[in-house]
Amino acid sequence: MRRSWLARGSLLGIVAALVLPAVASADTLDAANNGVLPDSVAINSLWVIIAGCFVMFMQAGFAFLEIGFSRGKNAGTVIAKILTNFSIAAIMYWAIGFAFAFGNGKIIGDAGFFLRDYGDPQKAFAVMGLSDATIESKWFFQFVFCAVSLAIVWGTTLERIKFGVYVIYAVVFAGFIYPIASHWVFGGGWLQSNIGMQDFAGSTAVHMIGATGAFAVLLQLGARRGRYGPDGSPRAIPGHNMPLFGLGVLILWLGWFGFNPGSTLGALDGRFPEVILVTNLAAAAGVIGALTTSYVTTKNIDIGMAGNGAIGALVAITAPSGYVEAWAALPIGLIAGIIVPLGIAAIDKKIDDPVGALTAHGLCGVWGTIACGLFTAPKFAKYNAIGNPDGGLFYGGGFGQLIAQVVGLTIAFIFVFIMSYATFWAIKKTIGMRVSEEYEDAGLDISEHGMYGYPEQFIPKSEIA
Amino acid sequence: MRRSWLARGSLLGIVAALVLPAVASADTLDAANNGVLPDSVAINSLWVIIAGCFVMFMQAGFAFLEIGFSRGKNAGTVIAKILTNFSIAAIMYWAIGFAFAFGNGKIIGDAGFFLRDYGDPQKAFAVMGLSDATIESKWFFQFVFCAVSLAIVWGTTLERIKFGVYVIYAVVFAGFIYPIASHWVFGGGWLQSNIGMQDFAGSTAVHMIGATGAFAVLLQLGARRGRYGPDGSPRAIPGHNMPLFGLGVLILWLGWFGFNPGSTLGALDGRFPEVILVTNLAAAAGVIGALTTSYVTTKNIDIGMAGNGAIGALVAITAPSGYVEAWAALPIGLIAGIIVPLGIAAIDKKIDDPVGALTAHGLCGVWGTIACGLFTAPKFAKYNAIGNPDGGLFYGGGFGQLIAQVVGLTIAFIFVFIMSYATFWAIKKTIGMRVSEEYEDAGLDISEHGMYGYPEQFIPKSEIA
Amino acid sequence: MRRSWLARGSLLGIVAALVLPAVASADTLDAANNGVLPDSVAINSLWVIIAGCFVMFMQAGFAFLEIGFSRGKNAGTVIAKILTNFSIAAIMYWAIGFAFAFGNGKIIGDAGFFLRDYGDPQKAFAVMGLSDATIESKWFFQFVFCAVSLAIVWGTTLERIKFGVYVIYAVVFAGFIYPIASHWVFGGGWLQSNIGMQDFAGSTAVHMIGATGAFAVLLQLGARRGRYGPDGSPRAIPGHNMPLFGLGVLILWLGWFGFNPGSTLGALDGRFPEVILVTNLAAAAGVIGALTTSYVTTKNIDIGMAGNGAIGALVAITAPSGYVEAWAALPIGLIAGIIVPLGIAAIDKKIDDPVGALTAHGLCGVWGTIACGLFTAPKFAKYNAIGNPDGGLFYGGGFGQLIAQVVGLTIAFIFVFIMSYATFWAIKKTIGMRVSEEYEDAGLDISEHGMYGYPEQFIPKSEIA
Amino acid sequence: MKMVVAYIRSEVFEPIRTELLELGFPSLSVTEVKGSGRQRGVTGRYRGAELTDYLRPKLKVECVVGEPDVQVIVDTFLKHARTGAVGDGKLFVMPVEEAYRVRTGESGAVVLQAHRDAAAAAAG
Amino acid sequence: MKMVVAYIRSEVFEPIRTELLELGFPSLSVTEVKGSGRQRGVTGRYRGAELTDYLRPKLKVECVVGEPDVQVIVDTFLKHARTGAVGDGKLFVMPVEEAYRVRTGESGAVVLQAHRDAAAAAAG
Amino acid sequence: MKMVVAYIRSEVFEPIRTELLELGFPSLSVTEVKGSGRQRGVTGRYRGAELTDYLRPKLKVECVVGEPDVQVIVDTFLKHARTGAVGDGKLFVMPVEEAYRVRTGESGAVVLQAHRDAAAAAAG
Ligand SMILES: Nc1ncnc2c1ncn2[C@@H]1O[C@H](COP(=O)(O)OP(=O)(O)O)[C@@H](O)[C@H]1O
Ligand SMILES: Nc1ncnc2c1ncn2[C@@H]1O[C@H](COP(=O)(O)OP(=O)(O)O)[C@@H](O)[C@H]1O
Ligand SMILES: Nc1ncnc2c1ncn2[C@@H]1O[C@H](COP(=O)(O)OP(=O)(O)O)[C@@H](O)[C@H]1O
Repeated sequence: MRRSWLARGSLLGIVAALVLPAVASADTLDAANNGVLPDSVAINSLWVIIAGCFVMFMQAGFAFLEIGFSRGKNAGTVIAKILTNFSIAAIMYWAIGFAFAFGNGKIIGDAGFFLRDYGDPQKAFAVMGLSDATIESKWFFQFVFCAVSLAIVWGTTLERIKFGVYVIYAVVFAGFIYPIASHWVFGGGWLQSNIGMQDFAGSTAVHMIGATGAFAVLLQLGARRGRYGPDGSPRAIPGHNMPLFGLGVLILWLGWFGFNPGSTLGALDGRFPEVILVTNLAAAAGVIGALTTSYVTTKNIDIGMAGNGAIGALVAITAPSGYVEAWAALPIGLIAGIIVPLGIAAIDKKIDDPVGALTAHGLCGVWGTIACGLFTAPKFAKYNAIGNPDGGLFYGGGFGQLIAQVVGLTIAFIFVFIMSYATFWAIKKTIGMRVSEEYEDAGLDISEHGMYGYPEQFIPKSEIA
Repeated sequence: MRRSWLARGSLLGIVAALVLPAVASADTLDAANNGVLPDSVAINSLWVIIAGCFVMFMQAGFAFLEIGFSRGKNAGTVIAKILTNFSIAAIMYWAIGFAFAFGNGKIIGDAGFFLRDYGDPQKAFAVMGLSDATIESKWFFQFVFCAVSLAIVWGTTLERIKFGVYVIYAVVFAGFIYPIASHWVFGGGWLQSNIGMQDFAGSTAVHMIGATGAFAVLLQLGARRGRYGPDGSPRAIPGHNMPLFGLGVLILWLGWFGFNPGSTLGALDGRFPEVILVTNLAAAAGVIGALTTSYVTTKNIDIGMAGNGAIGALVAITAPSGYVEAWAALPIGLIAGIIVPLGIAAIDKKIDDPVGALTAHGLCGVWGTIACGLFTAPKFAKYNAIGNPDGGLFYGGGFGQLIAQVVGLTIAFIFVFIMSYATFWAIKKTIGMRVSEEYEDAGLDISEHGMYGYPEQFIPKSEIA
Repeated sequence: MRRSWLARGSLLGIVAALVLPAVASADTLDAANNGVLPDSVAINSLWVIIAGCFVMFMQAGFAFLEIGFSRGKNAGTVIAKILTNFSIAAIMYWAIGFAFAFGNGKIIGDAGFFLRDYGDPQKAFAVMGLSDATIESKWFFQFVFCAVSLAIVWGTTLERIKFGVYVIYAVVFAGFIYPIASHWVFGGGWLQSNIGMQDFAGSTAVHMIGATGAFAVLLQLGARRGRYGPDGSPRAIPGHNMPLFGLGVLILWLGWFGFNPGSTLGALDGRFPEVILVTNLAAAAGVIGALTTSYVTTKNIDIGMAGNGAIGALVAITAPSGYVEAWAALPIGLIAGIIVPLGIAAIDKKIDDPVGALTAHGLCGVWGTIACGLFTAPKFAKYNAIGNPDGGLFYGGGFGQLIAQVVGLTIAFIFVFIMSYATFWAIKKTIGMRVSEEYEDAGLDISEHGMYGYPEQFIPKSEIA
Repeated sequence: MKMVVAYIRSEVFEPIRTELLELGFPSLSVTEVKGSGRQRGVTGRYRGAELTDYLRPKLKVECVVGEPDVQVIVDTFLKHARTGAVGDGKLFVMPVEEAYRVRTGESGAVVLQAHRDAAAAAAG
Repeated sequence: MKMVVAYIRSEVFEPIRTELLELGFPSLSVTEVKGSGRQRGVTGRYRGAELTDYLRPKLKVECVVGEPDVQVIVDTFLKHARTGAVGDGKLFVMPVEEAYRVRTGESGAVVLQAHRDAAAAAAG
Repeated sequence: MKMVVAYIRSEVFEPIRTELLELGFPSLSVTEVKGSGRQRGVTGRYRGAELTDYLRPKLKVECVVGEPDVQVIVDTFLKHARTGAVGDGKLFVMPVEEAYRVRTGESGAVVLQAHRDAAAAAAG
């Protein structure tokens, strides 16, 4: 009784606080009203918002990548999931996530809850102070990053997880796990400012973190039925739709043109086109590396590997994209491309990762983070004012940056793994994690959503009106 | 004889007039040539054009939403329709629509036919004078709005309407109905300037108007065969492809990031990122509202409802997006999300709206328009200089704005309904509105377009080369 | 022995040269560091990059257009192809293509290999000096053009070509054929600067060139099995998925809003919205022209023709889009729309072009190029400072421009045809060009890629885990 | 034992299934087939070239019953499947020599249908 | 009455259908099936793991005719369906005891095919 | 000659196919069908309205063998197809009067299966 009254009281408090006018926030509107808003705000915000829109569209990319790799009986659920997750993330990240992630503080951010009452945004979110884009544009950009990271988590869980798991973990991930971890890595926290870890757009902060969640859930979820033979050998469960998979990959590739270059948080320094060039070269090398490797090892021009090669390379170039010169994109992307088929084959032997997310986002995220320690050019280290100003190993900067990278990603991995494992453990013990065998065989679309994603493929014509 | 001669004469006249050099239009080219075009023109135009491109892409969103909700035998026709409608709308809106919609005048605009001979665009289209974006960019932005509104009309008509109906109504709608109604609501007409109706990006002007056309046609078209049992009870006709439906929803969501924030018509006041934030929060709340409501009422995690919840909330936030603070997006979106499953269930009982457009664009459009009367913040009312500067009911502005909203949307509804009903009535009496039963059973793809949209699903392998 | 040593040596040399710091490139970073980078650089780069992103997304457009027009057994291979081609093109165009295309020189460009060591980019790539967008943004924009042209080549080759052919030709095309030919037409080469050929965004330089490659390969590849009856009469091989075809068309349409208006290479002159208007009107007229023509000739509302009508008109308006007034877009687009069904029907009689690329990109590219000779307005000819300042025939400029156009496109055609024919001839003689009949019957997905694109359509449930 | 094989329009199947269920014949199998007969084919057009599909979609229903029940099955089909237009389909009766229920391994006419409980289920 | 059941390659069906139509046998039904026999399966690969489909696509054709017509049907199939490679398929002849035309309720051999008008239609 | 017609769950087919192959019966045909029997239908929901699919997916296997081989075929099916739950399916044995191999034109029981080489292939 008492408790519920309290709960209601604090809810009321929150609502009341929200409705009261925000005080002391440096107001874009006032400046605009008084005609003193500099053009630079508009120009930088424009780029941040447009880049953010491209990144938002990556939700469709992940959805179709997953749909393509699912069987037809589990194709519709992906849509419900992506909408639900994106929505929960939006509200959580607005309420608390952004404040934790980008407010000032070594361990956790402290300002911007409900994106209000933060005073001067350039000071309240000092790590993003290099750009004068409006705080709403920065919020939007960082939110879509959070949503990408969350989308990555689910790559390992297709075709057998309960829908409720998405809902609960999304709240925790977008409200706490991602904000805190990303705060450490690129939100001004200790890994960035004390260790000097470099992660331009989130090989670790977004991709490796997402893959770590994906790993934590997979360990407790187990493989799809029939994925391993009685003798434990892996069996093929081919995805039902390579064209839609390809649509996903192409949308993600496009999205990365917002993801990496948008992490400049502005246009006025003219850096973003260089970041696009670097990003694109890496992806290209990744496709070539993955196709060649998989052709050599399996004598097949594997469509899925071509796509995952692009993704893996894009993940890998994400951290270095603002720190390296164009040429370095080729080895970074190529090696990521080589990692993809080898990593997938190795992981497939034991655990069931239907889309290859552990490899493409996990291993390649690690590789990309490490790559900064090798390839960072001094001029960019200096310009970004993060890490060793003498650059990575190959530029004569020694092992310093490399060590910072390894330390940083290890800590981020451990934190996210523990938090995620615990969350999933609690979910498993309470509502449960996995649908029944009967549901799994029938497919999630009909069992959890009441209707097939492709009704005409499953219900005879005579039964449909 | 005489008549055709006359017709030919006036046609010639139009052509001749078009070929003559445009006089007295303030010329961007001249300014550019003389190096006196201010940067602001480029910056504002950039945003308007890019936002317009996002909105244009909503055509794909509507197409795939409709395709997903159709049966496989009627999937291809949607492509032909969307291309035809968009094309007709482009030409009509260029020829006359834009002039009617955005030229000056309380009842109907008067300048800009064929987008020429309008003199100084800042004066000729005074209602858009707040931004110095080039007139072509404004035209493009307003045209894609018109095309969205037209696309909404057809949501109720899937799987049984004659293709010719699209063609005729598109001419009337893009040339007259939409321009006039939208002129009243946000083109400087009497509802806006005299009644003080607020509609930032078109909950009424675009969505409710489209849904009104959809209602008018549905009343005369009737339900799909088999949609209602012999006893009148509704039967399920499941759409054939939830992944493609989801693609449509995600594209629409992205498109709304052009739709609402682009309605600032410029970037330099730094307002557009706030509008994106508001828009996104509402959509998120809409998904959650719709899923929760439909889960409570049907025990299903309904994929279609999740998507329509997003759409409904996006429609609802469209009018208030430039007038409300971020927190208000939550109740506005949430309520729209709740409206969606309830509205669809209620409407389904009697009339056959295959995609739920009457609810998502109609009811939610009404709700969004009304919401301005409740949630408009004084500072934004003042900034936009439309409606009650004391804001909506919840900000202490009293019932004034609420009444203006209700009056405005009622008048818009009546006008569009009468015009549309009459147009469809005339079509029905002349060329007819509905394909034969035989055609309907076979599907529109093979009967109206000569080939199935998915030939391999319908023709045995032995018959295809 | 000797030779391989040499080869290795020069490879090392290239790598070494790349790793050495780039000297004497006017550095955006320095300028940014010193705070002297003008806003105009950011504004122009923004537009070029965003337009380039839209054009990059056209890869998805081409992929889905081709997928839609293929049979289901050949749907997956398109994804592998598009990723491979785009990747090869990226690396080749970065290494040498861009330098050949946009460095200075009448016959071939000479600077910017690996996009470095070019000195002052405004001087090194003088033809693009009109805009101060960063060189990386210009590279990106020109690269995605190259990738579009390459994608067009493969339209004629669906469902029967060996994957290896893509790889080899992509290297030659993106490294040599396209750069040289486009250099002549719009990279400052002799057709542009001496003949005065006008091609704003590449009706010839991108589309006709791509279609010429498509023609050269088709002549040596032959028709799909079963495409012509024993008596030589064409038989229908319907594409398997009109919705995905439509997705492709809509993405391409969107992409063209980057393609043509982005060819201004900047935003500050305010020209790009006019180019969008022109582009959109032409596409609209194209849809109407194609649908009307095909309805008149075949009594069908042909979905494929509607889409190809849009594409054909967009191709046609590409050259004139920066040279003509809005009204001219209507006849240009309309005639392209009429060309589409007639051209496809004529070509179908003899050679097997599954997507209609020879018509949509070839014939319509020719028409668009010629259209400049008819419709170019003097004011735009002057503004662009290319060709006859008195404009096209219909503006009283006489036949001069028309002749320049015909001469230019003929030379471009001959050059590309000979180069391509020879390349394909060499491929055919060495690795071969066409898969075995058995592979063709089984489909390329299973035979070349080891798995169907839609496994569930081909493998019974009992065989899939 | 006989197998009644019916080629019918798919839209008439539901009433047949329901009535058979009520009569105590819940067990049957259906296949989507294409049929040729008096009914005309459908001619499509793709990029100008004609493509005629001479085969129309039909539903094939197989129902194995004991000899004495054949007539009631046939009558039920005839009752519901007739629209009077060409394309209504045909019924054939074919001999079946032995039958086994997989679940139990039982054989003979007893396995064919499940009269009592099924009828009860339909009623209840 | 007999049902000729043929499992053939789908690409040989059209000439068979045409010739049967000309011979006065327009009525038949086809089903897309998968068959196993001498023909080898197809081995795919997905992410390294092999996946073999041992079944090849075939077309099953069912044609019920009167006893005297069986041979001409069989001969027509044999004539067109033979490529000489493994996988050409098989024909089986099965007894049919009764036949009904749904449209009219008629029964007996008279309902099986529609010799005259169909042949006429094919000719015309 | 007899045709063994089996309606079974699709997931039990692979072991049956393998064992039949080893036993020298490589030749059979399968069709995806939907069946009704004791097994309950599945009720979906679309926008509130219910939609019940009373038919469950089954695999129909047809295998024509000589009379003496019928029992071994039946036993193989019964052995692998039984899960003990409703929906396991049924087997029917139907008479076949004649058989032809298309590739060679041969007829008679000799064409039905390919005992030796197939069994050898399976072994090797
Ligand atoms: N002799 C037959 N053998 C096999 N199937 C047949 C035969 N006769 C009819 N059918 C099936 O029945 C369907 C309807 O037959 P049709 O001749 O069109 O109808 P009607 O009996 O009204 O003339 C055909 O499409 C075919 O599937
Ligand atoms: N005994 C049989 N029972 C059922 N179907 C059979 C039988 N024999 C052959 N078939 C069908 O015929 C097809 C072709 O048979 P196959 O043995 O490959 O050809 P061939 O006769 O040239 O050896 C098989 O795929 C199968 O569908
Ligand atoms: N008499 C029959 N005629 C045709 N098919 C049948 C018959 N009985 C069963 N079947 C097929 O076998 C399947 C399984 O039968 P069912 O009655 O569910 O199993 P059980 O034998 O365990 O009761 C059905 O779905 C149907 O396809």
